[in-house]
Amino acid sequence: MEKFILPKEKLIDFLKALESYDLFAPVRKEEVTVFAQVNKIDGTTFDFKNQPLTPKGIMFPQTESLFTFDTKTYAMNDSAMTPKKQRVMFGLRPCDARSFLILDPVFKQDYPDPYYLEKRTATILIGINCSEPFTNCFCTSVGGSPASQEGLDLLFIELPNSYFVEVISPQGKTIVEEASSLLSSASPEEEKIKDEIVQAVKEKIKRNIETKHLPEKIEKIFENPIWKDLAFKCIGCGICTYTCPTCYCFDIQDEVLKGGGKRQRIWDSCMFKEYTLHASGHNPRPTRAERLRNRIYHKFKQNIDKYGVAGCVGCGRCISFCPVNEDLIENLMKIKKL
Amino acid sequence: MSHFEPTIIAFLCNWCSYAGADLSGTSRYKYPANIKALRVMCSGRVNPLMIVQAFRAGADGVVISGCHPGDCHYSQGNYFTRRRFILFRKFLEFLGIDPERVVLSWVSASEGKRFADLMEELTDKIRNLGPLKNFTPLETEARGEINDS
Amino acid sequence: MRIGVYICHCGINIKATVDVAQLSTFAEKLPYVKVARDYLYMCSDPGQNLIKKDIEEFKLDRVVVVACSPRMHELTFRKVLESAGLNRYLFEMANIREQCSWVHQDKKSATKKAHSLLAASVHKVALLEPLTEKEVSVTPTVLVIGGGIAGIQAALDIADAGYKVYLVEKDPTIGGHMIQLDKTFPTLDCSACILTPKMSEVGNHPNIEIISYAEVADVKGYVGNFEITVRKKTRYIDETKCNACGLCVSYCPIETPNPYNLNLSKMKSIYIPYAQAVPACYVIDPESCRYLLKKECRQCEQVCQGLKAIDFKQKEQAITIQVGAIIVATGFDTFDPKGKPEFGYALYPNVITGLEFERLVNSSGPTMGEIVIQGKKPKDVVFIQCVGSRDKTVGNEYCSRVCCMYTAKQAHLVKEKIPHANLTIFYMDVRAFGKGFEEFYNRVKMEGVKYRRGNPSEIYKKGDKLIVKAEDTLLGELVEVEADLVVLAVGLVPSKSTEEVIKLLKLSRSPDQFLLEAHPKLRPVDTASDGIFLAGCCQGPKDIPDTVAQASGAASKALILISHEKVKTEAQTSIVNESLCRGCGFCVAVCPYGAIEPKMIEKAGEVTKVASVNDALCKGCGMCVPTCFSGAIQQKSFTDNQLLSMLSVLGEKNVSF
Amino acid sequence: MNLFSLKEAAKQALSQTEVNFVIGYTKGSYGFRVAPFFAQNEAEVEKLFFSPLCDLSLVNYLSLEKNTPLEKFGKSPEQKIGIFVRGCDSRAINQILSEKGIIREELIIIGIPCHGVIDIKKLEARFPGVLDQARAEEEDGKYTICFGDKSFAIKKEDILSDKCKHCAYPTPLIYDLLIDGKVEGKDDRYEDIKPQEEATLGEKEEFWKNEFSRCIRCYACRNACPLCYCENCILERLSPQWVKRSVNPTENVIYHLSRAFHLAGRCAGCGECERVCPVNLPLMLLNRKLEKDVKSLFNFTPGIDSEQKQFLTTYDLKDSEEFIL
Repeated sequence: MEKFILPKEKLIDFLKALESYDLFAPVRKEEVTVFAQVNKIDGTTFDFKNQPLTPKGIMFPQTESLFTFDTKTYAMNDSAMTPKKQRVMFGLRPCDARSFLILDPVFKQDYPDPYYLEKRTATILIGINCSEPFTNCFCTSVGGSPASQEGLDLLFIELPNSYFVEVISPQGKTIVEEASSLLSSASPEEEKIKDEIVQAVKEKIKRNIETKHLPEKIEKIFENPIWKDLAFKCIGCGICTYTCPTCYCFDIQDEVLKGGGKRQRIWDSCMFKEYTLHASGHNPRPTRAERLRNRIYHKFKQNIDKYGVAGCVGCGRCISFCPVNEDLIENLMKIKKL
Repeated sequence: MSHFEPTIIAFLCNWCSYAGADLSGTSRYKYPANIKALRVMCSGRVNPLMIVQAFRAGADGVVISGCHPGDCHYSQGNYFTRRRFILFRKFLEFLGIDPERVVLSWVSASEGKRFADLMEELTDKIRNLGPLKNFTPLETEARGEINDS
Repeated sequence: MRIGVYICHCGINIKATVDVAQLSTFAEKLPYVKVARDYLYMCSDPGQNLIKKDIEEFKLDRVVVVACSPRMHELTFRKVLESAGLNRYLFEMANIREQCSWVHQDKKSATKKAHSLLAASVHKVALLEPLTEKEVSVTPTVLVIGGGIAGIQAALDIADAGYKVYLVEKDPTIGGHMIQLDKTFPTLDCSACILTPKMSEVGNHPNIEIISYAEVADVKGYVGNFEITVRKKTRYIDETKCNACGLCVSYCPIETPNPYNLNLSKMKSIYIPYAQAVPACYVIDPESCRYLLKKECRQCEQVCQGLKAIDFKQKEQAITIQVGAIIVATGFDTFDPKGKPEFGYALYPNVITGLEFERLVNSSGPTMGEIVIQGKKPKDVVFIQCVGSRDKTVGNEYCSRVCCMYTAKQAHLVKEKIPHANLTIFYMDVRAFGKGFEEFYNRVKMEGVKYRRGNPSEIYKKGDKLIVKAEDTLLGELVEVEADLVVLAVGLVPSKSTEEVIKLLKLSRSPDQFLLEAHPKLRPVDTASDGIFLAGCCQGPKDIPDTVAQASGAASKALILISHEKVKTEAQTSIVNESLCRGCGFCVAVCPYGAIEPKMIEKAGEVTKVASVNDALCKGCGMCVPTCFSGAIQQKSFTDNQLLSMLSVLGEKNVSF
Repeated sequence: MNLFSLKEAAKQALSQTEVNFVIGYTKGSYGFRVAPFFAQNEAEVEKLFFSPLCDLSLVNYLSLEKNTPLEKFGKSPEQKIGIFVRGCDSRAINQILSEKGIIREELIIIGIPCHGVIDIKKLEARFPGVLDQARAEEEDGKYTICFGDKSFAIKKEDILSDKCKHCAYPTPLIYDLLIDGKVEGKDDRYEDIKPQEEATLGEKEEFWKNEFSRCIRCYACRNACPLCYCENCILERLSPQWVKRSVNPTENVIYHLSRAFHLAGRCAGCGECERVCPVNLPLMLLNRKLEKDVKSLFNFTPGIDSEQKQFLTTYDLKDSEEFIL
């Protein structure tokens, strides 16, 4: 596998070299950093620190119109946000990159979802290693790492004054070739420094939990009252799901106005009462206990059963954002203790 | 604003203002066709949030009209209306929505002329304000596809 | 769903400005519309039959008529639906005449607007639900509150029509203010002489039950079915036993001011207001009775051994009665001139009010009809008009309508009794508008009464005389008139009890603070609340004939109501979705008719409070709806859903489906 | 804050046989976080505490428990709930009581006179990545923050929650037991919303467009609000659909406008909506504006009395007629 060095001051030029692509990268938007399409590339645009919000919206927008229709002419036309050209997503964290590997089978198997897939296949993922883990990061506990290559085409690892570029896939290779002029191949010394840095960052990750035997455990305690204990302080908002890189539940609605309308696909959350509410008024998950159980169940049991991987990349967002300190790790610990 | 014709929705209470509007018809006073009336039994029925709904539906201005204070057919409905909308207008303004687009007026069943004049005046005002841009229905801005330039 | 749309040309009234043909082709394309027609006159018989025929032929279940104002023909077309076997509330009208063709000139824009109004109506009608008016039975009895001339007249009319009447009077006797008057203008016949026969007629009427010395304590229910609680104050005398022999009075040692004579004379603690009082039954005044205050005396009890009518153990009692209609006749109070200190009322004993003068001049009054003030006949008498009327400084902008004439009458009476007295009347304007008023006014002027235009600014004492200071606005000069007696023509204000009545019956006041009628011109005796009517001065100042006329009016209104066995109630009422209701009671608080009440229901295993609407009381204003955050309470035929779907159409710039 | 008297109060409440549990604060799972805690017995009471870190409101749970009863805490009607309240929380309780949303008799209210709480977001920004449970104490205008073996002194106003900077009612207005002495309220001049009020229409529109474009409509602001306790919220209802599900500036404005206006004359100013927002929307601006206008126009302050009438269900004949044609 080829390895290169990109001097930090060359980064902008590197990105400029990719102008034939639609570029998506973390940019500062008022209070928060979000992944967004970038048209003007300069030093001020980007915010490569860890992104509080997940980039999954690029592949799976929070609101996506599948098609529009017209109640006068009964005409229907496809309005899905089909990528116009090849995309490059630059600067995402390894954990978020992994999240796409977890989402892929969901949208690929059983009923292939064109809306997701065409964006996904049209997008090349270039990651930057995680140098400043968040308080609640625990990727290492769920098979990830601050410098994991999974799901990426290229990985940038930050060295003191340059980036160590690892080529992971053919697409990655083509990118490297387009910017070859800016890159020099990496020396073994630089590789050594890289490994040390990666190791150092790994040690920065303080939260961890042994997840190996969780599935068996969870299966046994479906009816256990612990779920009520865990759920009592939950206020049933959607924060944990909306900030989660691997949550993919959505709702579909026709929004009609002015004699026409759109079929909209909008993120939904299993933490809402309305999510499972039947037309009859019956609700199979009547209380927050069942909903919280469902989320943990889904992530750490069903997802493993169905796709062989936990539905969690350990980004810790659900913990950090929870307004009432519902702490996933703490909860899992309690479950294990049973 | 080359030629802009605003859409104005008027909530009229059945007993005073709707009757007043009828009277301006029977006495053949003229006002612009931009005004479209929606009849309610009492101005007190109008929920401020409906104004926003009207805006989203495409209205550039909204009128809420009821009996003069003290004349309410239901004795007090218009007092509640008054309270709600004094507050609501200020709130709209705070959100950057021009409160001039929301007009509350008292029109009695005998004020046909006044109704016509009010509508004339109001239509001009909204025409000058131009189209309402705060609400652009059905725009879809998917997260992550924000265009920064 | 199958909707029919009918567009009216109204001759050329609509057709001239709206392209009706295009309108109906447009209508046909709208969702659920099975048929759309335009016709010369939809309200005509052929037009109506057209709709009937279609309802059968196309199995229509909803109808939209696009024509004139619903205030004009809504009922007409509802009947059409009904006669064709459709529920009359599955109907909507789009007003393209009064609010389109008649007010717009440009045919293009008018037609465009008509499109949008039509479409909106179709959208609404599609969401309408069948409704039914409730029918509630009517109790064929009437409650009359107030035993003045208004109450008396109303009670007699209803009773004579053969219905039961309860006449509730707060004083020990009926009669009201009229019985305190001496003569009545302009005819000068004696007030008592014309009233007392009516009073005794009431007293003896088999259909009238007088509940005197009592007050209405509570009112429940609604039109046709009121439940009234009356609180009967304690007389300490058994009405059934007392035969008004009056023996007790001579033994009663306590004297106390006599309210009937406006405290100008004294009476005993055990008293009957006046000889002709109805019911003829004595009362013990708890404020002064020695036994009730000091637990000693009881002389009256001893002298009444024979009848044993006196009963100190008597307790206040509450009576509940069922009535179908209520007539409010709570009358007026006279303005208290202390509110105009410049006139020195209560400071100078020889400054008195018009009503006090009536007692003074009355042969059954404190002076047996002799006009004597401070022990001597007055030589110079001054009358001041508009005291407490037409006077913003005391908050009464209105004219009291009686003062001009009663002043003239009182001047005449003075002349009659003290021919050489000098009479001056200060007035702003003399309003002699009634039958025979102007004639009487002229007659009094002929009798040498001096009318000076001006509003006195001050009254002060000079020696043993009073000096009335005023500007004569006709001569434009300052005048000072000597007086031994000054009579203030005090105006009329709502009686103290009005506040209580408003609370009990949920009535409202007009700006002049008198009770508000349903419509100033066309419904002057009705109130906004069905089944409650107004008679006499509680609604505004009136003279006796006007009062009697209005009382009879109120009586006939009440009779119309109770002569039916059932009464229909509003169908477009509010309705509560109990599963959404949070029981916050906001709707209860705003309902002007007390139609919404909290009730307890079982919800998700828990007993919770929710709102419930009494259809019989609800008038369908929809005021409650916006107060409901959870959208649990909705007004039938005006639901959020229906209005929002109308909005979604009305908002469109060009409706062209 | 005297922890002993706090726990005593909780025990006192629990000692009443019919009291089911006491809702209080306990140390969070990491760093500066504090967690709500339901103490059911004396042993659990030991876990309770209060410190300037307790930036969250517990009132919300009164209605949450009611709307989605968790068996464990599902209470029979005659059972009571004990709850710790700060000044703002007590106003929320008053308001809910005046709306008959809860029954006074079912509550044992333990009042905590509040000197203001720390904005955890500000604190975590200063000390990123702190995992050890931290402690915070206040004395004369300073906070002492301790975690691990470190300890820092920070000026109060630097990390004080914005909502506390103008708090007029720091001492609970309704309580059965009050811990410690009363705290003087500030004279609230609504300085914080002035700039926004004085901005031009255009600026305002721009400002809110930007803010709301961030909203991810997680409904946390609504769920965290002690006064949003409808069992079924109209903002999520499909018929009629007041707010479309699409997340775009228009719908977001409608959502936030409707939400805020439903709190007009009701908001107790506890700031939960703003605290929980994952994208830091300045939601209190909206609530504060309404609170200010309701006060200046109608002389009404929500939550100061559990008996008081609602200002939207009452009127004054002398209400302003300005702008009415």
